[in-house]
Amino acid sequence: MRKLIVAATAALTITMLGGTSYAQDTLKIGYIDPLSGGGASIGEGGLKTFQYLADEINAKGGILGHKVEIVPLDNKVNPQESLVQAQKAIDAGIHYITQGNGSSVAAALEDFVTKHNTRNPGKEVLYFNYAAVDPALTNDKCSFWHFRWDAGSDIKMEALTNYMKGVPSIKKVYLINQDYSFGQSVRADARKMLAAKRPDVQIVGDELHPLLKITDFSPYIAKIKASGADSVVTGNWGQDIALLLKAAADAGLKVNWYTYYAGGAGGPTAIKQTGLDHQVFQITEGIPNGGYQPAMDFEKAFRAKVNMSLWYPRAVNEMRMFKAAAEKAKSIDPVKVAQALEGMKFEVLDGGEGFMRKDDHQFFQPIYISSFGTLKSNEPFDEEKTGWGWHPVAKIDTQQTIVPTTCKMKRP
Amino acid sequence: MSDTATSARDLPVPARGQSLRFYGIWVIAAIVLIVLPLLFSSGSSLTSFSLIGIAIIFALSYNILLGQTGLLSFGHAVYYGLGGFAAIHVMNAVTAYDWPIPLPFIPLVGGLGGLCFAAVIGWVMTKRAGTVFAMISLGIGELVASSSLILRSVFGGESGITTDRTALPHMFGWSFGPQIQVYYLIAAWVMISAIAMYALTRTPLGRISNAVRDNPERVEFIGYDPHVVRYLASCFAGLFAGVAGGLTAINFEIANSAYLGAVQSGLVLFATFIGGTSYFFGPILGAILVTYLQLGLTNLTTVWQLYFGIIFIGIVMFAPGGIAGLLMMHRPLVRSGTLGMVIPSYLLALVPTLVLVCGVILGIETIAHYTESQGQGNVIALFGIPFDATAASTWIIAAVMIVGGYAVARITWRRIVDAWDRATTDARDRGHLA
Amino acid sequence: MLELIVISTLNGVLFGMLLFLLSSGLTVIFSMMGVLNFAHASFYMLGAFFGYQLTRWIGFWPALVIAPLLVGAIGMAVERYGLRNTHKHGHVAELLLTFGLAFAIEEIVSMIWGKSPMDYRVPQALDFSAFTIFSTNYPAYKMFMLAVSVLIFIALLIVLKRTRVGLIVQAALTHPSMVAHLGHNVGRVFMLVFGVGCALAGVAGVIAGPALVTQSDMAGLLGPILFVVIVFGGLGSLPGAFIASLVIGLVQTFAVALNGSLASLFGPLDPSFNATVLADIWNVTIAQIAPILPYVLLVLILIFRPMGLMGARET
Amino acid sequence: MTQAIEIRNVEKRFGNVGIIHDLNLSVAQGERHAVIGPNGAGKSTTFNLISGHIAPTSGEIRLNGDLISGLRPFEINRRGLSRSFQVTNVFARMTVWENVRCAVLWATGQRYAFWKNVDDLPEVRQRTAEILDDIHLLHRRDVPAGLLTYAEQRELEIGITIAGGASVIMLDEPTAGMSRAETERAVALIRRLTEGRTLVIVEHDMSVVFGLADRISVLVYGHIIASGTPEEIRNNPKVKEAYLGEEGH
Repeated sequence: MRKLIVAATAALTITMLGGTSYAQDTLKIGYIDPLSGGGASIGEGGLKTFQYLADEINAKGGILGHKVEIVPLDNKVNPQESLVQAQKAIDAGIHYITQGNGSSVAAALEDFVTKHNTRNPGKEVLYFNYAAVDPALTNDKCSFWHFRWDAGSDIKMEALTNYMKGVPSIKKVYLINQDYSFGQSVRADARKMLAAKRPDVQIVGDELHPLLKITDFSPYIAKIKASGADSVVTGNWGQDIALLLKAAADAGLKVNWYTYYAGGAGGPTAIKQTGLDHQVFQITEGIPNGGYQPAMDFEKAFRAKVNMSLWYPRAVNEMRMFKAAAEKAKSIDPVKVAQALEGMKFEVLDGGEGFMRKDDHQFFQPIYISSFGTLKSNEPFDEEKTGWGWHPVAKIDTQQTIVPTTCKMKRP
Repeated sequence: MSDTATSARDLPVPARGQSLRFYGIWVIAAIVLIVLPLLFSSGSSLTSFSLIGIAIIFALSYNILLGQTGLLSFGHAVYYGLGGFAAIHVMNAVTAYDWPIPLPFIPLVGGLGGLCFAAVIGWVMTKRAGTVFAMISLGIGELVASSSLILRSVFGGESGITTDRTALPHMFGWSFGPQIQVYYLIAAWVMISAIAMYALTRTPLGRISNAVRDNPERVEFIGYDPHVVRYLASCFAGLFAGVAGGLTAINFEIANSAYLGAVQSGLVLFATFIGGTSYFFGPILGAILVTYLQLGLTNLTTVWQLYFGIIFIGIVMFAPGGIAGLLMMHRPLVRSGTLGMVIPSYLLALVPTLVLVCGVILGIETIAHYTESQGQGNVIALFGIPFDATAASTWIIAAVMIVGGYAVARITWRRIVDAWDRATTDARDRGHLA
Repeated sequence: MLELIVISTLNGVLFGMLLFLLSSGLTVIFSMMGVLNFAHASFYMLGAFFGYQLTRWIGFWPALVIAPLLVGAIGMAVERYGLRNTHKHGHVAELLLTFGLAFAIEEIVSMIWGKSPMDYRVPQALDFSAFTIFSTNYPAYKMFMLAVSVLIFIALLIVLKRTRVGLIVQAALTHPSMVAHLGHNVGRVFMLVFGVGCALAGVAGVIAGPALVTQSDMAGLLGPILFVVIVFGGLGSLPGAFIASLVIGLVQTFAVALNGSLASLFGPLDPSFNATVLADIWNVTIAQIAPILPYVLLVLILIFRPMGLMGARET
Repeated sequence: MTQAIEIRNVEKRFGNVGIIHDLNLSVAQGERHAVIGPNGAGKSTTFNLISGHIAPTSGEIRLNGDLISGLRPFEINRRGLSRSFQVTNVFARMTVWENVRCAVLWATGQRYAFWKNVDDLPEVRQRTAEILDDIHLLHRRDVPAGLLTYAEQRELEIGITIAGGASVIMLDEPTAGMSRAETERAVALIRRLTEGRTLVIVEHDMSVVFGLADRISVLVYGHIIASGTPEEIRNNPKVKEAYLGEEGH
């Protein structure tokens, strides 16, 4: 009985997991992100973005004549599941994987890819990271096989503090972050960099709260209020930012919010609800209403086709740069592409030059500070049909965003 | 392996054929485990088999609680996760200090990790049984999972702790780099653990656990403290869950807080219950099925969680014995040779039931696609046939299949009940049923 | 300091009452039927989504009435077609049924409404600040939530202890056959009780939806803490649930308000202990562990008083 | 010689309601002692107090001279007292054989052993077989207890109670709900199985009580109003008045 069942299962497993065959001339990129469960809306958004970009490349003849295909793989934001999916991708002959949601997933994948490439020379796999911002990925844990197009959280803080340097009205800053590695690095970087650049600024509070567990932020708001802060810096995302802002609006707290992810899915809706007009700021590598014409044209075309705003300008940079690197290397061999990417300079979507630092495979690019609220006449793009949108406040040049790295890269 | 089956072995002189058959099952299982990767050698199959193997140990360990002792736990992954972390830390320590511990012994470390935690926290947890225990286990599970993010030095924050399994001392010249070697390691531990857990059911403690499951109050009046019994059972469950966790750590070379979480606890409950808690092999079936569904279903549909929920509710309501229970229901019929009386009604019911199931699937997928994709990509390819989620015809087809299928299926189900009654009456007449 | 104490107390009571609003339905069902409804938080979520949808169609106040009725009706259907058939297999089987139901409901909700948060707003009539204390505004809506919770608590106590309906229901639990002989339909009594319990969760959903985030994962976020509340209070005890809700609400808010850690109490740890467990424990602030405190309370009460604060029923 | 059971000044209150007050009872070694009384007199509560199911509010209970009041049921059982239940209380999903075997395990010193094969314990097997033979259920050994007939379940109940070899056996209405013939069979069984042991029995059937008991205690409203031989009880005016009610007048 058991033998029968095991055999039947095995047979089914084969047909389901290994049965797909791919044409030899396509260049497949495994997209490993949540496509079911709580994170699905984010993952679907990313998938549509990458598929749009693949179509864009294919319309221009693909990469070195290879048609680009995005293979969606659902990881449910679970590191173990991600490794299973990565294995699946490798079995299907995929040599490039891209992922963004969850630093825990990123760390697991980076480690997995590195081990896989060491144990299977000749079958190397490259990992393109478009959104996981844990600095460790390009520092202690850095790997030759990992490239990151999003700015690490330390880079964003470098940019933010360089902006704050020129805003004398900021006097008392309150830090509130989620209690996990990302939130902690935001907090630590903020303390360190503010102390260096604006020693006169007082840090009146430094809060870590558990990740995605708080249903009522009013106690925290009471503390912020009691501290007399004029600005709050937070790396919160998801419901933690939405609930935080909601509680602040309820209690009538008037401060400026400097955030990493207020623009994430659902964020704009929440801000509009609270009525905090141009009090919430975000640090990103590009914004829809930036005023740079090619980027605005892209945004318009993208919205028309995909019916969502471009969350990931970095994904555009990633895919276009991948094509450029392959063409530079005249090969789609992962090792050669990786070597071509190292140190490569590239004109980013929102204008200005970025480069892929050879030391740690971190991409550096101009960073924007923008605020969310009512739009001016020359700002056509709103978010989530709220009628409000992002308004550019400041642009931090690439050179102003560079942070040192501790990476000791092992090259093959 | 059922209660009734084992008691047949209690006869003063156990029948020789019986014990031969008994050992035969284990030998066949071992052969299957050895031969499997030779038949299916792709990387994905090996990954799947490895995961299934781990899931089997995990589900069997869970059944020590649920099936053997009657304890419904919503926090079993705590032992599994802590076992995984224990294994990872020891692996790193072995590498760092050159201890002479080869990799194959690491799962034992995981087991000890699970056992230690069960020994400490289990005493408090098992004070109460029933639904209270269920809630407590849920609370403890949350507590440990949340604490794991605070105690960063042990749990490595949310990115977890990684290791390199090939850096440990090699054994039989195996580096355990290739997945096939890891598979055989897992297979060996599956055999060891399964045999150990089966043996446990046949010890005085195992039998008293059954008594505690059936009637904890009465157990107190035959000299046993049900609290101690529950405690010991949870220690063993923790031990084997830890072994499973240790194997996971070896398989993925990473341990993180997701190991300890509610999702993991929920999955093992699913697997065990769907497989069937009353028979030893039930959780094995469940682990195979659920792991397979988890790997396969998630690529086919985005609403796999809904299917899981529906399957689970169906099992709770209509087959509380799980798949194993359904299969074993037929044993008296097979023995008495009356199975043939029910088969035709099964075949008859198969067609309308399948129509009903397909209708439900079509309906769910249509709604899912309709709401998720709003405007584009509406075509669902179901069983190779394309359906348009926005077309009225699709909705009508689904509705017709569900209503029509149900109407016809009901009639055929009644036939099954009738046929079943006749077959069991016959079987009873022939002396194969109590 | 006084400011922080007053505000924390207020916030704690507000949060505690929300917890009670949620746990009251769960407790009613458990005390009447012995069924632990794992899907309770899912019914709460249904309440929030129905409330959101109906608010868009017909306004908040009608939604406040209709949404809980709908949730109650779904609850009654679950009892009639699900739990009643499972009853013979015992309470654990019933618990498992509701466990599966929680999965299914979450997925159905996200299938229909998607996974992003809904734009569910406080009704205009209550969208002002009730009073200002130490320059912190208290929205009228929160006062409304508080009032509803207290009203429900009092109403439930009266119905259960002082009315004929309550007597019949309690008798139906202990002596089903006797009550049946007296001409009451026990099945219908159970169905109604389950429906009322779910409707209470529905009320909580409609009311909490605008205050918190209405999203398809909201059930999973509140579920575990609800069970802590009712185990802590003593399973099946309504006053117990009330006190437990308040205790847990206050403990959590006060913990957030405090900045203390072992490091601030005893001075920083010797640097040689960096990157050890001791350092983690030493430096963690009370505010950081606030959300796990309920679970710590759970463990403590199990050690010292296994039946919970006000619990009587041994299971 | 110490009494098998010695109850002194035991009181049990539930909240403000006193169920048992000033309870005094002693049962000698080897004696067959019946406790009778009208419904609600506290007979089952008395059993629950002695067997440790509930703890007395005050007073003391001794078993073979050792203080046992306040101990848990399993501790009392290990000291040599075993009881049956009024409503059938067996292990429903386990077979008859396993039911009895579980009851034998502690007495044969197996404790919580997880290193022994339970089928491989000759002493356990021997005793289980003997008990099953005694209660005439050997032919039903492989049937799950939940599927037995009512009378068979009552017999199994007695089997489980005596299996541990306790010196004091307490049976709570062992013949309740049985037919005449079944009752006679059960009484014979009880008589035979409790040979040489102390028996305390609660029973409504007066023919059973007067046929079986050496001594009888009458419990009314949580208080023992009389104790004595069947003859003494039969002629006790207090008993006639309180228990036999109208018949006494």
